[in-house]
Amino acid sequence: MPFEPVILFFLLGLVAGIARSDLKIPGVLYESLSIFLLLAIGLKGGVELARHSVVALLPQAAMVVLTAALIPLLAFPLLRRLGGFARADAASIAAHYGSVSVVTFAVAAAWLAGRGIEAEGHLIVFLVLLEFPALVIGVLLARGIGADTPWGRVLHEVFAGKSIVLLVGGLVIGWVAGPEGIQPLDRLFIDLFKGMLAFFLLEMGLVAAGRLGDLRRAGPFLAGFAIAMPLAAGVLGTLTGTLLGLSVGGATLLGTLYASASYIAAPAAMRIAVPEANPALSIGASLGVTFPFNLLAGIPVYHWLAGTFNGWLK
Amino acid sequence: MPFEPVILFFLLGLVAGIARSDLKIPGVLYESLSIFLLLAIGLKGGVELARHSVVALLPQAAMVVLTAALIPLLAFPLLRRLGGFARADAASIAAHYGSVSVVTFAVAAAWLAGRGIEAEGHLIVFLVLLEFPALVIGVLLARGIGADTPWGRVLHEVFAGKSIVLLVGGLVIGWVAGPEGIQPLDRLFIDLFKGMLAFFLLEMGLVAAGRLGDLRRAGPFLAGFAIAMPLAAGVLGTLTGTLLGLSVGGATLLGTLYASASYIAAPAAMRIAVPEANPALSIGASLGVTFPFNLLAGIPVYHWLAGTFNGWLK
Amino acid sequence: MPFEPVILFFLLGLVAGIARSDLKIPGVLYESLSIFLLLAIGLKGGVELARHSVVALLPQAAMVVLTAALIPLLAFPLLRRLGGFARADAASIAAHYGSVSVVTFAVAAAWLAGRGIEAEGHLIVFLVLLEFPALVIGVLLARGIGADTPWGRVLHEVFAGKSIVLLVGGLVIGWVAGPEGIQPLDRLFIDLFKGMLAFFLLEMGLVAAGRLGDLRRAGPFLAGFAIAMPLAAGVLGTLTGTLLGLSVGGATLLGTLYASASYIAAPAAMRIAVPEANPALSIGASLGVTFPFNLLAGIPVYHWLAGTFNGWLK
Amino acid sequence: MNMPHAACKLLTVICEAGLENDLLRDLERLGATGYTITDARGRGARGVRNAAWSESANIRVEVLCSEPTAEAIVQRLKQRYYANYAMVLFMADVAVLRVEKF
Amino acid sequence: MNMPHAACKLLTVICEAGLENDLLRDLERLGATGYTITDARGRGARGVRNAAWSESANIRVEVLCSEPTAEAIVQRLKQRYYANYAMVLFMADVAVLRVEKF
Amino acid sequence: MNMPHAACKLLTVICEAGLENDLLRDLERLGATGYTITDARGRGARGVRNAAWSESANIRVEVLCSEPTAEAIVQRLKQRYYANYAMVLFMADVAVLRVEKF
Ligand SMILES: Nc1ncnc2c1ncn2[C@@H]1O[C@H](COP(=O)(O)O)[C@@H](O)[C@H]1O
Ligand SMILES: Nc1ncnc2c1ncn2[C@@H]1O[C@H](COP(=O)(O)O)[C@@H](O)[C@H]1O
Ligand SMILES: Nc1ncnc2c1ncn2[C@@H]1O[C@H](COP(=O)(O)O)[C@@H](O)[C@H]1O
Ligand code: NA
Ligand code: NA
Ligand code: NA
Repeated sequence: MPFEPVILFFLLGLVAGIARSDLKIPGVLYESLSIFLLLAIGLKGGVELARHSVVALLPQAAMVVLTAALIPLLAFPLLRRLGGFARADAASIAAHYGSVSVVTFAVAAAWLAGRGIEAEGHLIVFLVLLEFPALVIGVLLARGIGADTPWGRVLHEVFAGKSIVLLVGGLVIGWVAGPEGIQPLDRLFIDLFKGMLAFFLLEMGLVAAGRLGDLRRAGPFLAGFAIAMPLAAGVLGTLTGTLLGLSVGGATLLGTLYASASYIAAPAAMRIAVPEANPALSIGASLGVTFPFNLLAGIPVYHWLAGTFNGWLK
Repeated sequence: MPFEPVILFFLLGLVAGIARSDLKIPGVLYESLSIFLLLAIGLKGGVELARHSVVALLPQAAMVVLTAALIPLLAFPLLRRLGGFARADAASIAAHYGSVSVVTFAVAAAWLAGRGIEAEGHLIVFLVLLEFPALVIGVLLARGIGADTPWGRVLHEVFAGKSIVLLVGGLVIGWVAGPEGIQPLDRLFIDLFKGMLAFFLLEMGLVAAGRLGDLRRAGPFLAGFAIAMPLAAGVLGTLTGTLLGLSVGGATLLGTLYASASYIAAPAAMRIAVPEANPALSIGASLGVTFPFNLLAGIPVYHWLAGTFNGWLK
Repeated sequence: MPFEPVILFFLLGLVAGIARSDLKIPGVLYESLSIFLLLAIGLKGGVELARHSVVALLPQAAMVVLTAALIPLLAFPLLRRLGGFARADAASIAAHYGSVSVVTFAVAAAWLAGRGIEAEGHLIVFLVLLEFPALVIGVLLARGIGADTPWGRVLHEVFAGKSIVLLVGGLVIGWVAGPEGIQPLDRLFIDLFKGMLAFFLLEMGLVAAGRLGDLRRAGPFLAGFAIAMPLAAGVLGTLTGTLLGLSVGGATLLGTLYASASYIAAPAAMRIAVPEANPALSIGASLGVTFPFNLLAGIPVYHWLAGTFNGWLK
Repeated sequence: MNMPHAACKLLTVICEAGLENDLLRDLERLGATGYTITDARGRGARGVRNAAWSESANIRVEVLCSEPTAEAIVQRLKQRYYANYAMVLFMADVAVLRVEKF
Repeated sequence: MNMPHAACKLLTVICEAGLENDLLRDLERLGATGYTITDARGRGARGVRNAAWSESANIRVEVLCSEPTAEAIVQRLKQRYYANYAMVLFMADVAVLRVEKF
Repeated sequence: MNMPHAACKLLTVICEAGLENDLLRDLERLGATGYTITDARGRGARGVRNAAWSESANIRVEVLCSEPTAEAIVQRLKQRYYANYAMVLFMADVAVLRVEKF
């Protein structure tokens, strides 16, 4: 198959939502699954980290975070000048695209695994590191460094937000407990991961179906942006990964991270920090277009890019 | 043991409910488990379907659907004439008994598996096909083909109802992805199936305990019907299955399908399409009597019937 | 590692709660997990019981219940005289400490398993037996045997309470179905047990964080009691276990049971039976101090005690 | 009150959860500018509805609207649902900010 | 209003979830013909009840009834629960269809 | 009513769930002695909020308080949240036991 089978669950949700089926995933199940996925990814990353020297990762990590910071800085003027969006809206959308989507990453990892393509385990560490800088950049773009930004609350929202707490918490637990300590938990966190992801994607499909209206209202520029931006970010990510010496699989994952747009951490943080931004725009674009685009078309493209760049540099 | 161990969970729920225990399965867990079970059964059926020629199944499927249509057509006059029920009530109850119970089917499959009895995998396709024709027949019995029936909404309710969406959705995903595509999801959808079923039966016991009062109020005719009807339908089903050349296990499952009464798809659809029917009657009978009867006594009977018919025809 | 890795999840929840993270475990997930854990432990105990002669266990069980009854009888005067607590409060706290914590038991069992230390399987039967006598003693201490106690409702609350229903229900199902009958459910109830426990502990950490304020208000005596009491009870439990001929692992588990304080069955029963007792005191002590103390420090201590006593008696 | 509070009707409908889609369509058609839903359970003339499963769940729908709109909704619900469905409705007077919204 | 709306009391009780069974028995005994429950959380004199687990959950019970019934319920709850349980109650005037139902 | 019922305001706020922490801090600061929250979903000027995921969930907050406190809360919420957040609020008169509590 050209794409990962779990994506079919997303499509089922999308179809059910468009057909106005009475199928509803209870909000609580959605919450529970997202806690599971964040924690499981964190744990996996922590176990990987236990196998590496953290210090050796530092330079690579710094490069990854720095080049990723280009994404919101590129998106903002684009949205502002070409798209004609208000400052707050442009900043908020830029923050969503600068941050990352954990589920898109998980689907890309499954896609690679399904093809037997190896990837560096410590990419999960980059996933965690890429969650939040773009959120801070987004707030700066919206407000400047002025005194009226409630930075205390904004930073608390970002760092005590559930995605960071669960990812970092899982990372630390995995790192402290190590592979043998975590092993009895593998039946839940590893074996069931893909099934839970399928369930979650079903719900994402239902949610995305509800967002298509927002998007239609926002007009074609945003829809175009929501496809062009991940492609551009995917080029940046796969190139950065290749230059940093990652394998083709690793560069694919980094490209996917750069290309993905957040819809868990970013909406919550932007709502508090930049309340005048319209969430229908940022969520409509990231969830209604970029998320399905990455699932259905983006991931193979980033893999092809990673392969191509890798060929050039060898 | 004479019966499937999972049935003990149903009995535990029943006892807890009757003893007015404060044990409550959260409604959301019930919803989540039913989504899981429907999707898992659909997936399993789809994987089976991928192994068959769909065209070759068509004549058998047509026969199964046609003979099953006799069940509501038999139940309706019985309830109307002998039971003295109002037209709407008789039609609604007939629709419940014409449709099928996914959980009863799952318990029967577990019962057979526990005894090492093989059954054709494509029975799940019949399960899906048998869900809805009886619902349409029930509406026709209640209303005739008159212009005042909101057929659009009724058909939407049936086909966009969560049980059809999840069963058919699972079927299509399983069929498209095939055994290897689904395999990474087996840890969730196959390995945990029986445990989830046990949990669900615990809740069903609690719900059924709450329905015994309705049933007492409805009087002895309905209680008698709720035992006689599945037995008659079980004879029809096992006979049909045997004549169509199914194995003893397959005919047992088909008998169980015919004998089982719906309590997910039918109540929702009848409530919209035949609102003047009293749901306490149909749900009291199907959930309070027929469901436990099939679990505890019906399944072995249908197996015995299937064996006997098979002996005659060989 | 000196402690069980699952405890790290408790610490994560505690830190997240103290940091006022927006991480919330939905109440329904908490309920679902606690149903799962209670049922799984009951099933495991039932399967163990199926391997034993129940009659042979009776004398040992009687001794275990009798000596455990000393705990509330010791705690009550201590709290009343030294602590200056009102009669109802002293009785309610005593009942909490006389009863047992299922999750503490599960963590101790995991701790032993992680070290390869064997323990008698029928300890789970003692767990069930120790749940309720202390609750009855607590009510007696609060009220005497006076006519005004609504004993009917109190006993119904205790015996139809969800923890007893699920533990005893699981025990009976496991015993009736036996190891082979339960085996297909093992994928859920055994394999996922530890992962579910980790999840539950995460939530317990969040809940415990919310209880620290109560405790601060209650003053240092109660905090001291909440550490001294489990230690004393742990000595009693490990000694009883050793004298009854249990292995070191078994005596450790019995010590943990005696030392643990209830926070599921006891709060619900005391609220109905002794409503004038302040639940913030009993829950603050049992959940805010004793529970984490047992997890982090108690279990190794009880193991050391069990080893020492065993050495003396050999 | 010295603020520009305006009087407005608060109509509360409690009914079986399965009616949600139909009911919301009715509300929209009759001019309600919004609604709020909470999940509920209860007991009434049609027995206990304890929300143990979706067939026995209730919803509680609140609509802030003008009196004529409230009357129109009540008439419609009465005629369409009252005979066959578990449903209760009541109306109260409340003060709102920005009455033009409702 | 030109419809046969009748005045009726709406009594709302917010209390700890563990009281549900006892409270419902009281309501029935005192003549309430029905009730509606939603799950809630909150804060009051007895501290925060955030519904993180069942011991800290609240319920919100609404009863439509006549004034005498409402008074009887208030008296009963006050005497039986007010001293020892987290509980708040308030009463409002509402208009209902078919007042004979309540 | 011949009981010591006292008049009191019931302020109800329906808003997006993400505001919960901020809102509760405001309530406390402005002198509310308590509040009750239920999870909700709905539709209004800012579109459908169907609670399918946490970003689209609403909460429904009730506060029993004196009229001046209610006014202060309304002013604060209006000024701080009304421009940028999905929020609706309404106020009703209710009778409570023990008015000194609120
Ligand atoms: N007297 C009442 N007070 C409050 N809620 C009621 C009352 N009667 C009925 N209800 C609610 O309305 C639903 C439908 O009522 P009914 O149609 O009378 O069965 C019930 O399930 C309750 O949730
Ligand atoms: N002023 C108030 N406004 C709204 N709800 C309240 C208020 N005070 C208390 N409550 C609710 O009533 C419950 C019990 O209150 P209390 O007995 O004061 O602790 C609280 O948990 C809240 O849900
Ligand atoms: N007319 C109305 N009646 C009842 N609830 C409303 C109404 N308008 C808005 N709401 C609720 O208030 C929330 C926010 O409203 P809004 O700010 O208008 O989008 C909505 O999601 C609804 O839950
Ligand atoms: Na990105
Ligand atoms: Na049938
Ligand atoms: Na104890």
